[in-house]
Amino acid sequence: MRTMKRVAFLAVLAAAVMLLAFSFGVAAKETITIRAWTVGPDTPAFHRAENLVTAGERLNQMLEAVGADIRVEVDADFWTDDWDSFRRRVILASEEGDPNVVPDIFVSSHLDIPVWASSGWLEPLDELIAPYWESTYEDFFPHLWDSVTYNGKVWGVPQDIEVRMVFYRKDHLQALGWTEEEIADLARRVEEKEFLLSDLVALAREMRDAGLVDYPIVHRPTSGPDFFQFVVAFGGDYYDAEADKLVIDRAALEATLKFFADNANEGLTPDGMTTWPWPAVHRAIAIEGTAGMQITGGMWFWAEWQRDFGITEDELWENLTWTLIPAGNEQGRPNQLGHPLAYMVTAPSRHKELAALLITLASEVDLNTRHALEAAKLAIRRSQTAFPRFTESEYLAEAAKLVPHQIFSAAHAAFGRYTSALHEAVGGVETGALTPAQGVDLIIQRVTQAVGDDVIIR
Amino acid sequence: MAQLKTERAQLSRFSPERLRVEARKEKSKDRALTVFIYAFLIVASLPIILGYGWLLLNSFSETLAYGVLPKGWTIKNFRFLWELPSRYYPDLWRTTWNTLLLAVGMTVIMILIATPAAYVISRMKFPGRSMMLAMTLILHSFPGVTLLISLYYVLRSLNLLNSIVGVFLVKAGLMLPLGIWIMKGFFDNVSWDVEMSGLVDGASRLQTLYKIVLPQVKPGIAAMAIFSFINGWSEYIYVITFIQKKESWTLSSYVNSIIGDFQFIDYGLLSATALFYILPVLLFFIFTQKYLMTVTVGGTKG
Amino acid sequence: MAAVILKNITKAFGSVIAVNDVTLEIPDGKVTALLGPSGCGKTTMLLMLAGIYQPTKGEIYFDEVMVNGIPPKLRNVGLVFQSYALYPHMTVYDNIAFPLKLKKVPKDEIRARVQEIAKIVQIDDLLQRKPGQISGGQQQRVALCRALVKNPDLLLLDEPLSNLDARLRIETRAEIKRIQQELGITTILVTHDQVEAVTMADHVAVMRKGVIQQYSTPEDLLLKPANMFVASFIGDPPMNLLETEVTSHEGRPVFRCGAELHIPIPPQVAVSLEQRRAKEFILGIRPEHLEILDERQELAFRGTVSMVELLGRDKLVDFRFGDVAIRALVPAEVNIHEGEEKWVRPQPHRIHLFDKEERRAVRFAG
Amino acid sequence: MKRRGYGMVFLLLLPALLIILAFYVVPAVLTGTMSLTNMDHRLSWNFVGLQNYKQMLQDTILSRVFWNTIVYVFGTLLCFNVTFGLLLALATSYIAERQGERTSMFFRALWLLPRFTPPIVYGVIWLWILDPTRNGLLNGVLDFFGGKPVSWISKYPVQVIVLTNGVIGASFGMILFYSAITSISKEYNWAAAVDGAGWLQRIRYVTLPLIRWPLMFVTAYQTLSLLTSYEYILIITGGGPFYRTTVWSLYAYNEAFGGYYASYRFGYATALTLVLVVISMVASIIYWRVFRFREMMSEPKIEVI
Repeated sequence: MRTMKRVAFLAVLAAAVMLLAFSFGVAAKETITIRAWTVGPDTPAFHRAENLVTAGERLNQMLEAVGADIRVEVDADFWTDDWDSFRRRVILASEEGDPNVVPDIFVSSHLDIPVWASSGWLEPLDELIAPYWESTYEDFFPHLWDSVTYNGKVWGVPQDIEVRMVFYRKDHLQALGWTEEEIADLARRVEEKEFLLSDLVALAREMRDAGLVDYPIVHRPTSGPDFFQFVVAFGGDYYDAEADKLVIDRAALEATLKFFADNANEGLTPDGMTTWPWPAVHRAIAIEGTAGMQITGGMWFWAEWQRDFGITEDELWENLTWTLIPAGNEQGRPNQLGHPLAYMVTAPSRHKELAALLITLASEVDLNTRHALEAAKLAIRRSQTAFPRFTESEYLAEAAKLVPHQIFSAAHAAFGRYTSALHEAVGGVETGALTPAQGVDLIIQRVTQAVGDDVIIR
Repeated sequence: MAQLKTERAQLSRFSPERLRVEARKEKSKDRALTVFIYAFLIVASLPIILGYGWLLLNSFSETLAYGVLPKGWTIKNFRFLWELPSRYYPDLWRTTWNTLLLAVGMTVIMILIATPAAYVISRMKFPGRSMMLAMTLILHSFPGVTLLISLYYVLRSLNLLNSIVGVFLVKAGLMLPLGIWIMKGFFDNVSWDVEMSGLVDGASRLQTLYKIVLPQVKPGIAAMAIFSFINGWSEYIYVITFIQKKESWTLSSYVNSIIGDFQFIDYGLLSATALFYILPVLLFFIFTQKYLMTVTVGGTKG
Repeated sequence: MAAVILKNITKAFGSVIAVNDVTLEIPDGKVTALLGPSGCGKTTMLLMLAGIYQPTKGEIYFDEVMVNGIPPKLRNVGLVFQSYALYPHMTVYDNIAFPLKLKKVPKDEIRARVQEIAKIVQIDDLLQRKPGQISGGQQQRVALCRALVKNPDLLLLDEPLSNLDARLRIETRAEIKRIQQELGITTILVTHDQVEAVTMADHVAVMRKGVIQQYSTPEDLLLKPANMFVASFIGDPPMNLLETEVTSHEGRPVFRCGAELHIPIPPQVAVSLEQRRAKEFILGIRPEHLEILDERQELAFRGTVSMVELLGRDKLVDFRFGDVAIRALVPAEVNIHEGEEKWVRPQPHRIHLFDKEERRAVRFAG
Repeated sequence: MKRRGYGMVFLLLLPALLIILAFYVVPAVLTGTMSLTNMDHRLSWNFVGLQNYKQMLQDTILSRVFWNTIVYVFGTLLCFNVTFGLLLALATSYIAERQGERTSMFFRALWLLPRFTPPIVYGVIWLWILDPTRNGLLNGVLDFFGGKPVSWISKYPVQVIVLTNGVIGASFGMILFYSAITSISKEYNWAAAVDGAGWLQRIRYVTLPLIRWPLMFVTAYQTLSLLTSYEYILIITGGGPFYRTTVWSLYAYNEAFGGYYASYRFGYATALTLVLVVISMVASIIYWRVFRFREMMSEPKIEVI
């Protein structure tokens, strides 16, 4: 089966290459430059650009093999400044629409797709990737395509995916008398709703009472979609894909906010959590163990902890374990939120087919796997999970087990605002400035400011 | 008069002993003041001294235990001087050159624009003179950054996007109020007699400005140049917004892109690049500060 | 009141020596002038007396009390600056009251004293103005008031008249003198203007390059200059200074100046010069000590008038003898014209001779 | 003659006027127009009338933001930009006078360091000082003496933004005041010394009145600078906890570019900006009047142009 696919892929590729060779063949030795803007911002993700460059090299080899006179040069940029400046750059360039400025390919968050596609800056990919569907794209995990679909069209090729999780300090669990088996069993208990958020809080209390930790529960200080995991854990929803409307689920939001408020009031979450600098959070959970749990962890932390704090992977294995975000109540479910990045082809691009071909080449298993390994991301293709270098990584294999419970951010233009509003409300209830109910009102106000009545309030 | 005289006679002067005691008192008061002033400066400067000390430690150590104690000395954090942190960074020296270009360009534009304007406001008689000065104050109340989008349109229609020139023009515009105020202060202090004698000697007002007045406000031009150089050197948001090509980046974008979204920071690299970034301005300041210290704002001296 | 004694005072700024080993006794209740060209160290001396500078070496006494290291505020001196240094943001009243305010003198007393001193100095109608609104002469008086109001033991004046016009200068000169005499206050005056020094001071110390050249009464400065510097610096128009050789001409002893000028030596001078080995000197004669005669007389020499200049009450007459020129000052009513031949006679007692090498005055029985 | 003369005025002002036109007037007009649209990331000009301004009236956060702004601007201004800047200038000029220029320059250069530092690095330094765990400077010291770590930013958010901005802001005043103090004629200081004034009395009666223009200028100029500044707040507190440190300009920035995934509500953000411009303009006019800046304009003594 796999060999068949491989053959099919090569055949399609050959056809594409020949087509390319002939369509430009008239002029002598022509070089086509394909430009791409990719973004980290975290440095280990540099293969987002590198893979495109390698794809270009491979394509050139093929072109040379068929004796074509044209060559492709990939000019890929990798952005490590913040998201904000990357997006501002894309927006301003796209608004101008000059093909000399706008690159052919963007690699960005799937969240950008509704915004950029609705502005007419992107090219729908359905037809462009159709030739490679069977050879390449059918192999992708199907749910990933949902994250890049907007208005019934596919606008991006998934580039990577990760999972978010709750990290627990193993050493503290052991200190509380947990056996290795009990620790290993935790993930299952969470998955089967035997271990709920209330149990997590109780565990945090135990850790604190045993004097093991200063900060039983920590979470991300800045805004991010992670907080929606708790809305789902409390049985709520935040997006109605059919109606393409954001959903404000009062009960679940209030339960979520109450969860954060109670933790803060009880001192389980440190004072002023939303004002912590990120490095302090990382150090507390991964290096020093002054925290018991990080409830908004992300799997890519693994790579960065090693890079920035000089800790080894063995030490991480020794000290940390993780689970899904536990369910909050009977209606809720354990979950984790994924945030796929995607390749996109820009509307002003002069070489859309070529761009699609490069993207396809960059999505090859070996290339995508090297990205996954370097940046601690998950597989996006089924065959990747069987790929030797991938399976060798125990971490990726283990983390991949959380995938079935994945949810995504809402593919809605105002989701960013919703995310910020939820984060603000969390900050508000944690500092006691708001009650959970007032927090929900604030969220409603902030969201409706942006979208008017175009929102479902339950 | 007589009264004053008798009073003088009655006035008891200090005895030598008493005078010595008083002098000693004054002296110890004086010493206490000196100690107090040093203590104040040192205590107040502690956050800066410690903060930058920490930066220095960071740049020369592998990692800091507990955030302070260096573990393993190294110069590897400075490897960016001879190799790129990753191939997606623009060349450091080119970036430094761009930064210099931006700072110098802005300085030159500032001098060219603010000097004549300040001269006119300070020394020429025309209706609306003080209104001009008031206007410069009002201009300063425009928040540069929230005009970002509008400025983008302006630069685009002027065909100045993606160029350092566009950025330093905008920057010079934003610095203009300060420049005019500084230069006005200097022009105010140029003696009128000198300018008058220039006129009497047959020069036009423009010639006197160029040949007689300008040489006298050199320290002012230097001070303004320092202000704008420092300002241009540290510019970030306009560069990152209006310049799409990394080849035209400046050092602040370079430093910012080491930090990224602030989740993970390579403290060593960050500190090393920050020091690299700070050093030239610091040296520049030390060598030019005597001009900076001549700034007078406001009316004529005395 | 205080007498001031300076003992071996030296003040160095880095390697520059501003005042060099000055020893001076300044009498109580008198006006003493420090006179010299700019940069001679006289203002530095003043600031040392005020306590603003500390001497590098040497001692300063106010009466018997050594004041080295005593800060200005304890010295009880009044100081009037050349620029007056009136605080521009304070009214005249506040400027004058300032030293008293700092001494925490009660308000009523301040008012009384300010008004009294203002009346003496005749500025009592300006008290509510700001320094920028009054004339230079008025500012000068205000500065004087500010210095006097605290009844200082010592009044220091730095070029007090230099910023005033000629007429005001004469007026103020007399005014300061009057006030000083009425209050009997020891006053030290720094000036580069010899007229100012000579007219106002009881004693004058001439300074040059940080060294006292002569310390004497004004008369002695004029009549007995200690060296060539003093001789040339004091007196207006300046003294005629001619290189000369003692020799004989037509059988009589003469000062031969250049090839054509032979000035007969008075007999009593000639006697004392005979005992000296040196024959070459600098001859100094003040223009006002030259008489112009129509006819030959004893000790006169003949010359042709090359220029006549009218200076108010006086006339300045130039004679030229080859490459040597000599000037005489005569009353304006003397009838004299260019090209006339006249006889010139120095007053015998007013001839000065200076050592050619050391430039010091040569004393002889004159 | 006269007409030609004004031509000269115009000619000399022309470069400045062109810059003002291009980078103040036109953007201001554009911004004004933009505030009447609901422009978002698509950058399309959909006019919606005064809707943005109406929304501002309904924005419950805004009054909080307004008061934050007042506290932040005047707190920083009075504590640091003016007062502390003045203290630094006085202290360093004292040292320059007594102890030598070098020590004085060391401290002045030290205080200018923050201004030379990229904001983000300056922010990182403060985040280390204020770190809520023992790894921070303050908490490390506390820990050494047996205290419990304090979450400084959340406990003292306003103080933190005032302090962190003030440390930068103080240097502007320091430079202007220092140069004003050192340019005071020595004779005034000597006169004061002879009149019996100590250092403090000299400052009170002589120095301060003589540097009154720089004092007022810094007050006015820095008020406006602070009104439009948000960079350091964004980095250090992010406006939190819960809007405690969100000032007007930061709020406007956030509406345009901020947040996890920016709102890009340019219409609303520009409306907010415009209100800020109006507030600043009113402030500058008030300063102009109250401080009588017109008196700084001495009449030209040459009437020929």
